[in-house]
Amino acid sequence: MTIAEHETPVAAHTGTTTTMTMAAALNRALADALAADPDVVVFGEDVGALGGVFRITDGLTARFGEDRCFDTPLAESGIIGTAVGMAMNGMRPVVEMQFDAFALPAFEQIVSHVAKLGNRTRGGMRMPLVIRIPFGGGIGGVEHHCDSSEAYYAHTPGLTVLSPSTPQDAYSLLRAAIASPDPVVFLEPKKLYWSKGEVDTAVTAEIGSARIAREGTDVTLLAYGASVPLALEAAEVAAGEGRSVQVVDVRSLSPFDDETVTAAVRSTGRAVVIAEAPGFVSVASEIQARVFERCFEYLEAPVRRVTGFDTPYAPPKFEHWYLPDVDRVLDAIDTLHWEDDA
Amino acid sequence: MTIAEHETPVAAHTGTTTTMTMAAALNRALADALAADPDVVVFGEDVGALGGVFRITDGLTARFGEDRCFDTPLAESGIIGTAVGMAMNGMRPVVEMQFDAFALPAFEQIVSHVAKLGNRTRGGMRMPLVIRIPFGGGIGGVEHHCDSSEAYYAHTPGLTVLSPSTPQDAYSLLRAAIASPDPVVFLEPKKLYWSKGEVDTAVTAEIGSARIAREGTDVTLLAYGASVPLALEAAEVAAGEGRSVQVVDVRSLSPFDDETVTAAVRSTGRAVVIAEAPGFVSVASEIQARVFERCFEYLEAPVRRVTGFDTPYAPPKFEHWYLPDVDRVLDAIDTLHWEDDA
Amino acid sequence: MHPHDMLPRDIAVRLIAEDGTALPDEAYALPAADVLLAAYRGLVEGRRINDQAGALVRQGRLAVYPSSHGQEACQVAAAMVLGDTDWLFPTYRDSVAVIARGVAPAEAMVLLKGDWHSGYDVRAHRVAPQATPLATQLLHAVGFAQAAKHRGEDTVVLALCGDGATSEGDFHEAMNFAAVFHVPVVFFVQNNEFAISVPLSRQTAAPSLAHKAVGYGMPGQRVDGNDVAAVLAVLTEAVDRARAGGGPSLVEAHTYRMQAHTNADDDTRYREREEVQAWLARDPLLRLRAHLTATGTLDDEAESRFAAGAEEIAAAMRTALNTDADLDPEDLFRFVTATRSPQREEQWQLLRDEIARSHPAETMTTGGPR
Amino acid sequence: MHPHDMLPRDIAVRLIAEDGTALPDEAYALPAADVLLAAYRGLVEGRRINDQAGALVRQGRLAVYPSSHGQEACQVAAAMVLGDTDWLFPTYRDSVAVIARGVAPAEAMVLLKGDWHSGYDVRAHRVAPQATPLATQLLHAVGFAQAAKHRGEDTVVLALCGDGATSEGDFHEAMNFAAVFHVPVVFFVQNNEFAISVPLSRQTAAPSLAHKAVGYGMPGQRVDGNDVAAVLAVLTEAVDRARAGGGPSLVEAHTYRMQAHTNADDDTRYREREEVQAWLARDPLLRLRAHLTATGTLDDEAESRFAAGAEEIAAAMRTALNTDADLDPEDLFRFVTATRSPQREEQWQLLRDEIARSHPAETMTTGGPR
Ligand SMILES: Cc1ncc(C[n+]2csc(CCOP(=O)(O)OP(=O)(O)O)c2C)c(N)n1
Ligand SMILES: Cc1ncc(C[n+]2csc(CCOP(=O)(O)OP(=O)(O)O)c2C)c(N)n1
Ligand SMILES: [Mg+2]
Ligand SMILES: [Mg+2]
Repeated sequence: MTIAEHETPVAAHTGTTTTMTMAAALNRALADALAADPDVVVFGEDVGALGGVFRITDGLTARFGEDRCFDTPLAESGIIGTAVGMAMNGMRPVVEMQFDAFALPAFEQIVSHVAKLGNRTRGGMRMPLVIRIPFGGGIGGVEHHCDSSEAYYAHTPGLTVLSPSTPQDAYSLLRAAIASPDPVVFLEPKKLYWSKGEVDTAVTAEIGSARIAREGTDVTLLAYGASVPLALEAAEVAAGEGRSVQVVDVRSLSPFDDETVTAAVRSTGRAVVIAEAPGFVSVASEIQARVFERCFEYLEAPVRRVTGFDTPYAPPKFEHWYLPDVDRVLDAIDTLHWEDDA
Repeated sequence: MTIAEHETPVAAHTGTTTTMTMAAALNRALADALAADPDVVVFGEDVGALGGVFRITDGLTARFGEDRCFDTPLAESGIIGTAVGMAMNGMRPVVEMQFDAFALPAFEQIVSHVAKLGNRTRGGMRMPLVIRIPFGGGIGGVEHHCDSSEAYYAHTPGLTVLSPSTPQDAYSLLRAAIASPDPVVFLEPKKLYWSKGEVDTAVTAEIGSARIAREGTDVTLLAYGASVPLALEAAEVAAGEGRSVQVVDVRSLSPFDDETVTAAVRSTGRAVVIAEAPGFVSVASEIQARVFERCFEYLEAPVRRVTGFDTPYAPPKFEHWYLPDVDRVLDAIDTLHWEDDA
Repeated sequence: MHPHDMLPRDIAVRLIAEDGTALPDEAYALPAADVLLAAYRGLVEGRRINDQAGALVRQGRLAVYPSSHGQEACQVAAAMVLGDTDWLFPTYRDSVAVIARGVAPAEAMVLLKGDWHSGYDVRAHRVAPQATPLATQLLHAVGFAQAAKHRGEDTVVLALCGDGATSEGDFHEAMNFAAVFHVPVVFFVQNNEFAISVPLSRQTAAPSLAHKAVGYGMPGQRVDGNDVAAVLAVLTEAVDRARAGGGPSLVEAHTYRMQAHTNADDDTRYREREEVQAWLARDPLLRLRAHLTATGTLDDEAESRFAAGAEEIAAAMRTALNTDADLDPEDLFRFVTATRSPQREEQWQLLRDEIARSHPAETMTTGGPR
Repeated sequence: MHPHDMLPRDIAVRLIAEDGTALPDEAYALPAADVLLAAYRGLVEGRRINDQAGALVRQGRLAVYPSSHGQEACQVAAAMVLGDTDWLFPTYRDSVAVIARGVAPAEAMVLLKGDWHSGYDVRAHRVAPQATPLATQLLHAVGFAQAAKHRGEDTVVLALCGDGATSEGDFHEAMNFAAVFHVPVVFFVQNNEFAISVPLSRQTAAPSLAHKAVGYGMPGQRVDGNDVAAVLAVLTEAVDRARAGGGPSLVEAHTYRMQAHTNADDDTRYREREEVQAWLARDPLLRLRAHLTATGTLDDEAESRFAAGAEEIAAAMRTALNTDADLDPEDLFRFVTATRSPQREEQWQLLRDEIARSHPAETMTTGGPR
């Protein structure tokens, strides 16, 4: 029985590719990496028998043994710190932080060591480790379960920061992350765990490349993670209103694909950045600033951003007021100095 | 003997105001706050008998007693976490993190509690605490002693983030921070600790306001902390080259003074943001993005930024290659589409 | 105190056997009959609250519920040993303790209902908000006690956490700060054998969690967490010591999480049904009832009075939770800080405009919804 | 192992008295004469390295130096007890141990000179980079040992830290992970009574730091840190246990930081001269010399041979540090990641352009410096 066929993560074969949920794609990527490379180990809180609270590690201990996929004591700095030590000693640890906010106890280890040890040793020791974090909201989680902390990681030199928005990217980018000699913070949009798509496990992904998720000529939406389906939805509605909206899935937050993004925005002359995280000093502001700087002569209107508010993440019942939605995206598009403006 | 006259921090009276170093101004602010309000307590690592590794708490234990200014065990999460508890119970803790990177072990406490407890309790419990952090480089410190982590704090909703660049602001802003009902991350530019200026202790500061540090009509430099004197120096050189350069000391990173900054940039039509921290997803990118968005119609050229590289902070002997300097600022100004451009 | 005296017993303190027989103990006296009767009432109510909350989750009225079913002796004792000026620092699993301390069930459930991050007046009941990030609240408890000591107030702080939480760095730092500053805090670990799916053996290799105390220079003790008499006796000693200026201590209760971690969890994946079944025999309610019945302290009248009281609480919970609270979206902005931020005010205005557009009748705006 | 057996002795292990007399111990044998002689040589060299580094700081050739003057017995023993396949995880204060393990003094000083963050080949000497963020390296040591165990390698990891560092959460998590995963790590705490200015009494209220071990389920032991014979014996036992699959343990050495924290520190602000003076009598060098002289193991010839060797090292240090290294600014970008980042490459190019402009002769560029 392959992992992808296992009980929880839904998967169904259709010809050469397979339709599966993002959760199943991630599970499959972990299993394939474990099978391919004996140095890969998976650990964290509840990733063993339970298979992770989101079941992303489902079945891995059963298939690969306690040695390769195991639970740790409940201490995130301990998890990351020991992963650093393992990476120093030739392993490729893939660790799970249970929720975004629960990676914070490990922040010193991440910033002062994970991100810096390769530089400190002049490349004498590399840090091929992956920190998987189920991130973002939209699932009605209580406080501390819905944060988006990509800004903290993307600001930290030395870290690669990725976030997939499709099962295919989930699979291919996670494989690429595990194969990378550098440390990767891998942000899994919780809201999309159960979204389905085709996955071809032969497809490899290149870290650092954005993806044109929809072609369009009037305005470019720049998004990542759970904001990509939102952007696509908004594009669809806007199409009904007669606007041709391009959608770029940034997916590699750091390094950032300036080439694709700049070309995209130059082609439309208008842009809106969408992200769930609070907007102040965020990845969204970085993208906005970069696009402004690189596309200045091409812009018909200021680049806008639609982000989470600069407040703590909302309680479950307030989530729908907090999160960027189609209306907010369309409102932002409306401000972009259209010729038909009154 | 007043604290400001004490041995280490240099201070000399001249009429109604006093000339003193930034270190002395901070020391004076702490002493005055301790004297004014019995709920204020100062603690951290080495802040007692030693007076802090930068002597900012010099003499406070001797003057106010072990109860009001004291050393703790060596544990930053413990320092911030107990400060949270004290603030819950009516105190106004002012804690010192010894260096920027050594605040990181407390990151969970800062993000998940300091920033959120007031919101969590619907204002039932406020967090009137101040986290003092000697920040930035330029002093030849070894690894982990020269970082600039304002982006982490500024991105976190609920935190006020301040950084003074003059002894007067050091005094007045620290007093304002301690008086604030909300938590403040107070970033003290190490490089400026021994710079001198006049301080009038009667002057109060308003959190959230930027300061025009130099008038000018051709271009606006936006800076904070140790980058302010750099901006002023660059402005001076540029003046020699016939350019009139305005300098804005942002000083309140969050909340941010859009009004002053927007008016300033609109008046010149050109802007460069200067900061020591790595530029990617930084306070500098936020400022750049905001200015772009709010001054779009007024800009003669793209807003530029001059920041630290997106690398770990440099070893001491590499610092001069790493840090923004006058030449880099002037180079950035040169790119701003001047009429006299070839 | 010699280090050996800071070590807990090799076997956890017990005052009542599983069949209800009192077990004499040289150091801890059995609490008085009226105290045990009050405790029993608490157990009955606590069990009912747990079960009612579970039902409300299944009906979709609570977003999530981490049940303390099986741990009610710890929950009730934690509330009972505290005086009016004392403070309780609970976790997400300690709703029963929070309610036992006087918080209205509906207010205690606000967090789990999803209406806000915390729903009770912390000062009115002297109960900190229930903490989710593990072990972080232990430091708050220490700082809180430090402030009380600083002002010379008569406050003992009882800080709760689970076995899993003892692995976090903050547990260590809290124990150490408490000991170094000699503050009136009692750390009460409910060792229920699991941290979600992770068993105690993956959490520690120590002889017991209470053995950690000596490493901080404070006494540690172990108690049978399903014996409310023993928990009351051991915690009371610890609280009394703290109140008398004797400093902090650590109490570990051996208990068991009878249900899944929360409703969202599936415990069949990681533990045998037999293991769970085996703990049924140690149920804290049955044990105390056996004792109180045998000693003639509990009669049918009291039993049905307690049951009726518990039903009333459950009914109040249902009423409160079956009503949708009137939520104001602007609360998102209202409490973030006490001071103003122009950035947030701009966003606040944006939200107000959206709301106005979607409820045009209630507002002065002329533009309709999109 | 019964919990009591995990507790350290009430009095630290000592094998040689301050006057050089051997003290028989029931559990720990005095190391052989040749081992002690080698240790003595290490002490002489270590002391010389400390003093030379201090001088180089005063001459401005080192940016900073945290001296282990007075702690050389711990430094030397830490290096001596390890085999070729073992690893050392040192802190900023452990330069002497790093050098004793085989790293060239000039390479060990790169960090403190300011030429880079670390300057030796970690794999060649099996020494991790010296750690600055306190206690963080203890977790690395544990993970490193976990990997070795996973692959079935014969590696024991010796992880060093100070008394202050034991207060950090990472100390706790490292001890716990080591015990739970039963990995071959020895935690060696050099308790030198101070963390910069903060005395031990503000760091812990525990009977000793070694008393923390039982809380993790591992043995703890205390040793006189100025008695190199005792440190060797106790550490060797711990390393042997780890190598034999007996799991981790904690060793606390009682020693004293004879000098200020670093040259930048002023210890007159926080400790009495008398206190420092009192520790002179317990100097590790003098003690071992007294013993070796009395037992006839050390003669004048060996003494002057060791001194000459130490002078050679010092001379090499001076030569190396008085030479300015040829630093390449592009190193700022070269090692950050192994993979490329267009953002960084753009900045790298900017730096290259700047350098080209400021050294026009060396480059093809036509534009001059600004
Ligand atoms: C810092 C942190 N990490 C992870 C979590 C996720 N989490 C919630 S409860 C839990 C298990 C806690 O176990 P324990 O401390 O034994 O308490 P119990 O749930 O058994 O009462 C985990 C891992 C969290 N809340 N906080
Ligand atoms: C996480 C962290 N916090 C603070 C510091 C600053 N600091 C450097 S050394 C030191 C004292 C360390 O004391 P101890 O662990 O006893 O070691 P010693 O210096 O005595 O060898 C402090 C506070 C640091 N390096 N790392
Ligand atoms: Mg538990
Ligand atoms: Mg020390």
